[in-house]
Amino acid sequence: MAVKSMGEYDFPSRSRQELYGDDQLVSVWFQDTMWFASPAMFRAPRAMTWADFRDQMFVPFAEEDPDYDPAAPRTWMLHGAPFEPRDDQTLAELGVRHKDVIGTRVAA
Amino acid sequence: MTLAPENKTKKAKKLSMKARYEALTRGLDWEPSYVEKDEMFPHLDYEGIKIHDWAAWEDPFRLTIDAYCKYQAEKDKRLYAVLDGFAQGQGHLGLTDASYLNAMKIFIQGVTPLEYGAHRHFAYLARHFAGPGPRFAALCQSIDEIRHMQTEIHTLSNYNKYYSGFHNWPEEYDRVWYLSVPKSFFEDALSCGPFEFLIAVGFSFEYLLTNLLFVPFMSGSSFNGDLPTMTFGFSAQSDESRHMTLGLEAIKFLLEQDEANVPIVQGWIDKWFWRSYRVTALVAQMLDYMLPRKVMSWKESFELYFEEQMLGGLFEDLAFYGITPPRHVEDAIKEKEILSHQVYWTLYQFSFAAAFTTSAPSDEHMDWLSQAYPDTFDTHYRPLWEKEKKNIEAGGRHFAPGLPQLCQVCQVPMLFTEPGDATTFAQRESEFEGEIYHTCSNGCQWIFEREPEKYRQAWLPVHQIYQGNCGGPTVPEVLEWYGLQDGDAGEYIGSRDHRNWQAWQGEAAADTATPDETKAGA
Amino acid sequence: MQYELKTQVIEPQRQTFTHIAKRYGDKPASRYIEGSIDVQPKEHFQYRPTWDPTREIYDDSYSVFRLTDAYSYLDPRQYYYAPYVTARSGHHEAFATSLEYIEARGLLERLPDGWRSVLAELVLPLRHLESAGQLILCGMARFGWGATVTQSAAYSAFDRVGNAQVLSRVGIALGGGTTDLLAEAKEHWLHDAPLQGLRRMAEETIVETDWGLALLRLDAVDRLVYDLLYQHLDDEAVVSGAPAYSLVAQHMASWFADNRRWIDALYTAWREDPELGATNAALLAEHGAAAVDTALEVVTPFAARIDELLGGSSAVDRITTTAAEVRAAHTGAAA
Amino acid sequence: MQEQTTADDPQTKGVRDVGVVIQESENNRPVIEAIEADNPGCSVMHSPGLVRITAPGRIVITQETVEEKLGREWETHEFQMAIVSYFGNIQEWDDDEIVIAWDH
Repeated sequence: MAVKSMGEYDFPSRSRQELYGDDQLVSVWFQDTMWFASPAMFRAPRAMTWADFRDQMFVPFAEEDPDYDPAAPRTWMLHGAPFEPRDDQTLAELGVRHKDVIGTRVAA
Repeated sequence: MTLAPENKTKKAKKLSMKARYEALTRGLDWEPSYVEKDEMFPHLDYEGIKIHDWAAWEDPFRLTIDAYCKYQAEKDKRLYAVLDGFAQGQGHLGLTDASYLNAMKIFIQGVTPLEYGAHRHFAYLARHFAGPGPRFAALCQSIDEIRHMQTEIHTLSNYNKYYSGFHNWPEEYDRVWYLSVPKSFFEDALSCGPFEFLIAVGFSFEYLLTNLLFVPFMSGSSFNGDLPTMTFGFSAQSDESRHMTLGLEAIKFLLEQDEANVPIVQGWIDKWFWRSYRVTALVAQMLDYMLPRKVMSWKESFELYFEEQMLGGLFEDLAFYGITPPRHVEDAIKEKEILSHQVYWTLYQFSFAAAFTTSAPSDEHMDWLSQAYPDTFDTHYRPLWEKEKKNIEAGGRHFAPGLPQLCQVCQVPMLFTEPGDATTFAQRESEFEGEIYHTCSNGCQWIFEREPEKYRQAWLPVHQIYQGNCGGPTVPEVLEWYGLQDGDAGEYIGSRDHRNWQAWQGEAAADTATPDETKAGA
Repeated sequence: MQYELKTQVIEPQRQTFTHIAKRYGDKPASRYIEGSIDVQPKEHFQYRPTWDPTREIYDDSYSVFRLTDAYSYLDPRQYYYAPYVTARSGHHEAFATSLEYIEARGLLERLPDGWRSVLAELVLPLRHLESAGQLILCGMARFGWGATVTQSAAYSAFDRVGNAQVLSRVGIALGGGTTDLLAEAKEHWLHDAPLQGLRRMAEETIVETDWGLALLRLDAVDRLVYDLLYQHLDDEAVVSGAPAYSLVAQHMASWFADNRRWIDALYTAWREDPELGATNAALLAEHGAAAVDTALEVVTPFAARIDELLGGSSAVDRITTTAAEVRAAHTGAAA
Repeated sequence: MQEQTTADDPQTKGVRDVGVVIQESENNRPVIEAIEADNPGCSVMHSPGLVRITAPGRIVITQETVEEKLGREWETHEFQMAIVSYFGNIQEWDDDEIVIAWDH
């Protein structure tokens, strides 16, 4: 249903992608630990490579967990399905959209 | 209409309370003839509610202006006497612990501004309703809400002089991330038409949930040596009883006026139950984690004040009109075992950017939590705190080094888990006109999808920080923009309040020779 | 009391809230100031109102009258809730005492006929005018900008209900403990020629969406009507053997004097605004004068009816003089 | 929380409770006593600063009993000084009594 209103009610999203220029918002969801109380959100260039995203954004955040093991292999999820990002792929190439959530856990 | 028998001669000469009230309050309006009635009350149709007879509104309190002023003046006289006495006697030193005040910091930052909003919008109802009965009830509530705002400010003003975190509350309400939770809730209501606002605040917030919000909390103040808060709280609650009555009368009035109103009202109950319930998350953690001396757990108060009184009592009554318990209420019931733990764990790790401090619960406190939450605390939350204890011993202190993903509707970080599964974070995604939006729960997703044009406007603090709209791109710049001062945020142990408290207690103990034994945290 | 014995003094970390200290310095602030200044949210409004999507939920464009800083306006009475209800509690108690005295002495029954008619035909119907005032001020309490303004408006709105109840109680007493005269008063309000101008202005002011303009019009009517009924006729009542009227009038007059204080302070704040003062002064001159002219037009038949009932022409003369004074105050011209 | 003792009257089975919460103070004690006296089936629960009185179906507060306990005149409006909260519906608030009950 639409908003019932006295007059036209149509205002843009205040989080729309164009407000972030060449960047977009991306969240990381730690699926196998409750140490982080919620997924973490970052602002990242769409053209950022996976390696840079991982090393510059994900790792410094994840390291705050004393049990974080940088050597442990991880699985990644996007849009409800596992995906295997290559280091040289950009976020855009990986299909990561504005505000997408990337899930991760240590591989079993 | 039946006439009440006159049982006392001393009152025989006067009009009865009901007759007097009606004579003084009703009959004041008239059918306009120089302007159209629709022009005079232009906001009453667009929500789809149909009112056939405004005179059917019953106001059980029957308070006239003279009686109102007399009792309210008396209440305030008593309250301000307590505040003055407490301030003069340095009563703050008799609190259980300075950390108790973190609860009150959240209160002035997050609740006091809601009282102001309620003042403004009950004035809106008092302007726009077409019946003098509900207009008068709304106007009373409008000025009652000024009272609540001011008595809260005046109560906490004394603490502000000695403790951190109280000093910049209005600006914080407009800017700080966790305060967008109550702010977005209330502004959602303020942006509604008059009838939805009445159901949102008058009924869902004031009647369904107010007890849950205030009563255990005020008992907590009493238990923690905070006499002024207890006094203002109970004093405000006596007004709340009138407001609850307004809320209940409102819903019955709408349901009785026209059958077509029933599904509209049901939709509002469904929406506003969940919207209000999400705000109570802040209260849940206060009860279980912020009170040094505990009164009752969130779970207990939820069972008592919500499940027993509302689901077991009120909704049985409303079933008569075809109203069912709120949608998603089952999810809320499932959350009662885990809500406070998840919320406090979140505030704990983000309190570096807050106007309150947090600390890990002591062993004693954890034992209390185990007892209060036998099915969940030891399984899910004690291990986190034990890990954090080691982390602290190793020189760490868990602060999340970044920003949380927020729910598009309630604006709480996406900390909630799937109903019945305490270890899987809930993620709901909706798409509207090419953009995706995330919500924390079935309830918030349902609310979003009903009115996506509304919720996409949301000013989400994390998104705004990343747009550079909050003072700058770095955390210190944001904190400066929040107006935070040294001592406002972070860890309680070693904070300015903690150090002062220890020094003051030491001096007081030295002065009085016998330490006050009543204040050892239970 | 244990801390009274000790010698140490705990130094406050600060004397007041940051937003108060920014304006007035870090020194103890009054309860009026702490409870009023800056308490209205002012930025990052989340959603547009469905009842007016062209504005924000709080918006300073609901009146042509604006202040650069909303809090340059302060209520000179410094009413926050507690002193407000305390003052009104005393006010209503004093009125109740007067009414008891009036009833005990049978003073209403002993009113000369002309005076009884003035009360029943002309004064009692004004409970509806008070009700209009309630609506107008509630609109201001909602759509005004800044908590000092909205707070004053809300109390004043509440006062109008109180005034209506005072008049109603007089009506009940005059009707021998029944509500018959209140019902008749409503018929007068709806149909009597001397009241139709007032009713028209009341209705037109209720639908005025600019709260500043609405306040000016309400105030213009009030200044003519209150002065006429509760100052001028009070004097007349004293010399004409109508003490019951005088006893009631004093309470309405004292309320009116109290109420005028916040309104005058608001006009002053508008005029003295460092940036918008000249604009506001011009708006006050234009709209204030127009409001007074209309008020004089609508109150004249009302006053003429008083003159008819009591004899003479002093009521019409009085409002004409008052209107000229009020007009001059708005336009800045010499009266 | 303390255990509640509820009258095990078969007639009250299936009747939903209503309740009222009152601030525990010297001033309010006679009011609480009056409620207990007028509502024989009620249960009383104490928590810090508060008294919660519940009863199956209906609670009545009568002016006459309160005046008796208080030893002075008492207007039902004064109950607003005592009440903190309630659940149920205020069905009647008149000169001589206040009734809290569910409507349906």
